[in-house]
Amino acid sequence: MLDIIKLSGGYGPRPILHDVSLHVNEGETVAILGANTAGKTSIIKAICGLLPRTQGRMTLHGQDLAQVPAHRRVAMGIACVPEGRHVFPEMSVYENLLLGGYHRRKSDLEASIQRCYELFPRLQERRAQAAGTLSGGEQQMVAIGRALIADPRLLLLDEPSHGLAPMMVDEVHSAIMKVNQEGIAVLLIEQNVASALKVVGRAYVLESGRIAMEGTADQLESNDEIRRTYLGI
Amino acid sequence: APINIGVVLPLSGANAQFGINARNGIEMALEDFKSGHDIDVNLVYADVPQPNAAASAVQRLVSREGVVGVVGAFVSSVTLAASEVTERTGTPMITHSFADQITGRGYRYIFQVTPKATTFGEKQFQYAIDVAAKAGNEITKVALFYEDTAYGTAQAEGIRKAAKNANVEIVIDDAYPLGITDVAPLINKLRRSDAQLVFPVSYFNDALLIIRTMRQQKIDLPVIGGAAGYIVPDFQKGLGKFAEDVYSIAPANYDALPDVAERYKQKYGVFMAHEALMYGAALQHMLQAILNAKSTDSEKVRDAIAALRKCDGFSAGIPGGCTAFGATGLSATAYPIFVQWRGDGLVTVFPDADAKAAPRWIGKEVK
Amino acid sequence: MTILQANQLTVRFGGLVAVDKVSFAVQPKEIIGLIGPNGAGKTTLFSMLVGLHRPTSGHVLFDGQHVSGKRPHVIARQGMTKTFQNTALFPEMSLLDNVTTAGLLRHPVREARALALDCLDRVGLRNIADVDVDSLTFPQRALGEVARALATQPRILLLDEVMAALTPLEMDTVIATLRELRDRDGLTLIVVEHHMRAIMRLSERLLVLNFGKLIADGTPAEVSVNPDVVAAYLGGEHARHN
Amino acid sequence: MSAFIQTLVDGILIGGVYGVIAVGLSLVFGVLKIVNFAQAEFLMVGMYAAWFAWSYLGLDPIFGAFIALGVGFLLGALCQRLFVQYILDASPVAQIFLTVGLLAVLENGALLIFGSDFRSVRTPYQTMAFEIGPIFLSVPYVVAFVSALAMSLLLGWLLNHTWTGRAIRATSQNRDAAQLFGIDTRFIYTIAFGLGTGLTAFGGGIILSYTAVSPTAGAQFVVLMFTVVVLGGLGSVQGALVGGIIVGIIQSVSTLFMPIQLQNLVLFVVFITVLAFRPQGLLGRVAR
Amino acid sequence: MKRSLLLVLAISIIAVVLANVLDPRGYAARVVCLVLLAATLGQCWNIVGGLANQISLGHAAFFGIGAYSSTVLQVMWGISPWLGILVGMVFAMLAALLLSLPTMRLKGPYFALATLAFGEACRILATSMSSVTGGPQGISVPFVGDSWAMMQFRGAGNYIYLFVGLFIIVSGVFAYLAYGRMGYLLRAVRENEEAAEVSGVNTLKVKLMGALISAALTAATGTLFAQFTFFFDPESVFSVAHISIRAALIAIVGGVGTLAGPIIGALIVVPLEEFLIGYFSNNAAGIAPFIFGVALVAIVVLRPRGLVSIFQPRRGKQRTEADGSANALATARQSAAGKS
Ligand SMILES: Nc1ncnc2c1ncn2[C@@H]1O[C@H](COP(=O)(O)OP(=O)(O)OP(=O)(O)O)[C@@H](O)[C@H]1O
Ligand SMILES: Nc1ncnc2c1ncn2[C@@H]1O[C@H](COP(=O)(O)OP(=O)(O)OP(=O)(O)O)[C@@H](O)[C@H]1O
Ligand SMILES: CC(C)C[C@H](N)C(=O)O
Ligand SMILES: [Mg+2]
Ligand SMILES: [Mg+2]
Repeated sequence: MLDIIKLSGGYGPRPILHDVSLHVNEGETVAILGANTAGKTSIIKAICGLLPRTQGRMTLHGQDLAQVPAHRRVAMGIACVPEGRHVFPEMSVYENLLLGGYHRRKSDLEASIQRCYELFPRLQERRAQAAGTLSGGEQQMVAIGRALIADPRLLLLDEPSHGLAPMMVDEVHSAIMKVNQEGIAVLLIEQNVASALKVVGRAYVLESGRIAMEGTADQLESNDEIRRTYLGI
Repeated sequence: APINIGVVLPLSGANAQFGINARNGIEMALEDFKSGHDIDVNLVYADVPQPNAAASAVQRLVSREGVVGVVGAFVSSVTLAASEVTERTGTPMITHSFADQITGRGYRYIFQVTPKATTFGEKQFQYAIDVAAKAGNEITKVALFYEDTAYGTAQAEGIRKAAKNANVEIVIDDAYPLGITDVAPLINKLRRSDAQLVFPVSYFNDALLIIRTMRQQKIDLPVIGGAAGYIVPDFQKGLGKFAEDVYSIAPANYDALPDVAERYKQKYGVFMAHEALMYGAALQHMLQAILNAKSTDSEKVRDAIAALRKCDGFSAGIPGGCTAFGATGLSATAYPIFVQWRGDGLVTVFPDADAKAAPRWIGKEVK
Repeated sequence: MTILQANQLTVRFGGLVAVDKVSFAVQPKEIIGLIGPNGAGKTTLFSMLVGLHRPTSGHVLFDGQHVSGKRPHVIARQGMTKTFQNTALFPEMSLLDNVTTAGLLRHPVREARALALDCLDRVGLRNIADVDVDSLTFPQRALGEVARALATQPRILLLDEVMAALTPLEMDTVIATLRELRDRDGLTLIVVEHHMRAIMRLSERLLVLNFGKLIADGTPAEVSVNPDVVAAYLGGEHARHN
Repeated sequence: MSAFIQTLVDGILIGGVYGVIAVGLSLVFGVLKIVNFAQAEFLMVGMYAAWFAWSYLGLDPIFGAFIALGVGFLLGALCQRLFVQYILDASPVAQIFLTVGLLAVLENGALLIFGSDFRSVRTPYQTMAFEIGPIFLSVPYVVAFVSALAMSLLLGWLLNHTWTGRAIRATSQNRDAAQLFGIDTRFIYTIAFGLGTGLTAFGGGIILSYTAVSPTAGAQFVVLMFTVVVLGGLGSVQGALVGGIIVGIIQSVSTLFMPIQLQNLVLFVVFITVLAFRPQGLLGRVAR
Repeated sequence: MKRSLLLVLAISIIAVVLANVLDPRGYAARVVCLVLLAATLGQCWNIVGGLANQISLGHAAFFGIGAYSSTVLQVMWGISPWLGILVGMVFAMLAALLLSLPTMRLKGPYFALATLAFGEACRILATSMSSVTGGPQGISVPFVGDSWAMMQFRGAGNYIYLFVGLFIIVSGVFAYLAYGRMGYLLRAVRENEEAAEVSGVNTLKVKLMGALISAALTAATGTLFAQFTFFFDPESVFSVAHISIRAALIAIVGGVGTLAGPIIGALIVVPLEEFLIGYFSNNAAGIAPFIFGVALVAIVVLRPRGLVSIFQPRRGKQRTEADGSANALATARQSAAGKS
């Protein structure tokens, strides 16, 4: 469904990404691995339309994304859990979740919000608390919940387990799998490669803005380079 | 070569209307004067709404535009600031600002075509008492409100002084900030007081609020305004029938100069406000002086201004009929007059010498 | 000779008790891991130790002196500081200036800069010293936080999830650095991490918070098998990490 | 005693006047966090709009106020698109600077277009007052008070219970995230800014029934408006009304034991003191 | 920084030269003074507004205190402004202290409005205390003719020396604060107070220092202004628009927080104002301030960071990135190699 061909881009004159090509098929889960500053987040930003400069071709369901402004993309089925959470600090947890469904505001969101509460009971406890005063992990939960409520076809997760307690990490990952079973494609950025590779089918390895490797989870998991650099074994 | 005359006025900002009226008067006065005399004059304006800009503006007029003299600047504080420069550069300046210090500092080059603020205050009080007396109504208690800039404060001093001499009690004596947004507290006080009449010294907005709030609270004491806000055309436009019979002290009134006033109204659609008349007179006085001096040397012009007693043209419209200056530069002939609203116009009602109609006191004509 | 002593520390936010009667003692040169579920109160506890929060009740002894209620810069001068979980570098300043500012606590400008460069070196950021921090990625900022904290030359350093989002390799370098700091400069460390791999490799002792309460205090070995901790925090398959 | 009650009542009512002119600012300044010194100029614009509606359409300013709202909205939206949009990321000082420029443009633009005359309307009720025993309730004030109440409730409802409202708050709190979830932030900013200026213009229409408009009519309210909004607390729309009423009461009651000349001195002292103890204003929220 | 200091030097030298060549009683000399005055005022504001990012809109308070202190001392006891200027600075510092106590912890707009209110409060006081200040009718500096001792001259010429002196002092202080130790601390406070505290910065002390210094220098500027214009009233020296906001504007036009900023700002704003009054007053009323407003808007929309940003391109972010990121990974690799 998502096709990226020779994408380059960055924030200023100097590109961060160089000829990145990758694709995500319907209902597939794909990971992008890479050291920090490799450019992972930048790819996500590019897909969401928040990367200041991009060249190359991006299509979703064959439709060219270049023309689509950022705020239209969610309606096309792209939802994102951004790096650093980006919750709305002065709004309640509930309102944060609600806004996840902004583009489908006509429909009834309570059901989806309930599902999200079941996933993260802590959020139900804190539904009235200003998101800005939540703990790091709690904010991460809000960010994920918000994205799910957008009811995407393609879910972009930029380090969703960041700042989450191990149990939570497992929960989030199982959540991701659940979501995926419902046919939602997932593009996952994870530093926690070990568990990431358990979640995804395929993965790309990014180094200094270039795709250095690509393969199925098993292929990569058995690759020595990967094992040393990313699994630390 | 044309003679340059500097004109310093607030053409923008809160006092823009006064400045623009004055400018209209000045230009009409110039036309008139040119038609009678062979003189080539060029007016150089400076838009100076507040004192900080005055000095450099005047300095520019003097040293860049080489003006022979300056008229302006309406707002007392600006005039005071401007005259600091004219004094040091030895440039004659004629103003219609009220403040006492203008000619109270012993400066040689500044002239005031109008009486000073305290005089306005004293007369504002005195005339009211006299008219009331004629109407067989003895005044023992009065109220005083004034906006707290130079003009209001100085004029209030005059009222205070006069009241003391006439041992009339001032039961309310309140300064209020210019730009006040709610005068209810003042009017409440007034309602609870036993004042027989009220002296408000205001610009326009505050004047409007004061009258309206008084009417709201069904207070119909005689109102004796202190010029500025009470003698602009908008006053009646804003208040309609509630303006009727409101008194005000005034430096001059257009009814003393019917033909000019008529032409002015033709041209600008409203009656000729006092600042238009006064600044017109100021300009004509300066021009005449230049002619008399047969020179543009500032010293000579200054002396000519001081020596000249001009009783024609616009000057004739000023109570006392002339522009002429005493030793300090303060007008030697001018005195304030008493005007009263009649329909959409102002009529001079006191003193009798200048009166065009009999004053009305609480409804009835005072013979 | 304990260097840091927390007694019955409690913080309330309205109804919520974020930290609940927490007491513990820290010996010099210890490396302590502080773990617990999200929202357990770890960051709040840190904020309290360094003086950003006033404890609702309880108090903190640092070198046997009361510090609770003192302003953070006073405590920093005494030798305790922390990093910010969501990173709080000075955005409009270069990384170097960020760290130098902290160095000024004990040194004139020139020395402070030298010190700053040294600190950046230790966390492997020296080569981007003069970059505006707003163009750094999250992990880079986290490490920048560490460098800035080090520049105050603390004796106790509280690290709030500085290794999150590092690859295992990067993690190992940081861990090595921290150990070296302890061994060479005698630094005492309290480290919050959710990454078991890091925690287990780094810390010699673990404190576990849950709903603001201290539910365990012991060696990693002990704690990682403590049923409460497993139930509240680790979950079943934490074993995979080590 | 009745003297005290009267001043108190006057204070509350004039507070309503301040409320109605500050509601708009509480949106632009309080919610969008744009320090807009030109806001008061939209008050002036609104007054002119209502005045023309009165003198040419014979419309009472209370209804003229709605025309003012429209005019204020359009003009504000335009300013947002043309200028404010470009300084959203700039420092607050830059914003102050821009809006001061706008202030000069609008004020003197009005002078150039409308001239310097003081224009005021004449309505039957502007010199009326309800009398309750010894107490007078100025009708124009009562009108202003009621509309202030209505507007702040309306705006409060809009911000908290409509999607546009949520979008506005979300946008002002985190623009990127707002975009990610389908909010057209540029559009929302335009709407919100226009709404803010529109409401201020509406206030202008309302107060026209008791005061006069001239190009500088806005200027005299600038400081007052900000005082009201900050005192009430940024981010809280109801704050505008509360702040307004408090300011009104302070100004009014202070005259009982202080020269009226010093009413704003008292006000500012109270203002600073309140902030010292509640740095986020009376109803303001704190966020980490 | 070097360039900025050179700019200060250049301006000073040029001014002094002009002081000798220009007609001391002339207009040009006066404009030179106004530019220096504006630059100095903007620089004073820049200390708190730029370095500590405390957007003060109440600097008129200190300006007015300076103007009134020296002038009142002169009027009442004939005390020389050279002494008065010091008294004014002390009073201003006291005022700043008084203001700081309640406003110290205020952020952004709250601080701005609190200071604005303070300035207004001072104006009202000055207006109502007629016995001391002469009240709304204003106060005139007693005219004694050219006299260094009494710091007054007939023409603007000699004032140039005074203004240059103050200009250099203020610029010096700013440079010292901006580029020295204090600079780091002030900026840290500006960016993030909590982080600054934890990094050992005594934020309150730093802010207070900045506030006091800025207030004192502003007062000194006020005294010079009084000597220069001879007449002033509360409206003019405590004016929100013409002192407080103007001080900020000057700094912002040029570039906030930079030494060159207020200087460039003054060089643009003052001549622009003078030009507009000079050439448009004869046209429709209000056209001059209108154009001024348009200019302001244009500048800020085109150059939100001020005009200095034309001369100093934003520091390249990415430049070192590549090597940066690459390196982070490299170090990781090595150590890994080391272990395995
Ligand atoms: N807003 C920005 N402006 C300029 N440069 C930026 C910006 N954000 C990121 N960069 C640079 O782009 C490069 C890639 O950043 P990116 O966030 O995509 O890396 P990443 O793979 O997500 O790293 P991490 O794993 O730490 O999140 C880095 O060198 C970073 O410094
Ligand atoms: N200012 C505040 N107002 C209300 N509640 C707060 C505030 N700050 C923190 N909390 C709550 O206190 C609890 C502890 O927060 P804290 O940040 O200490 O958790 P944590 O242990 O650091 O969690 P994490 O591991 O996710 O960072 C959380 O439930 C949080 O929602
Ligand atoms: C009524 C006006 C002529 C008074 C003038 N504004 C002055 O200050 O003197
Ligand atoms: Mg990233
Ligand atoms: Mg935390």
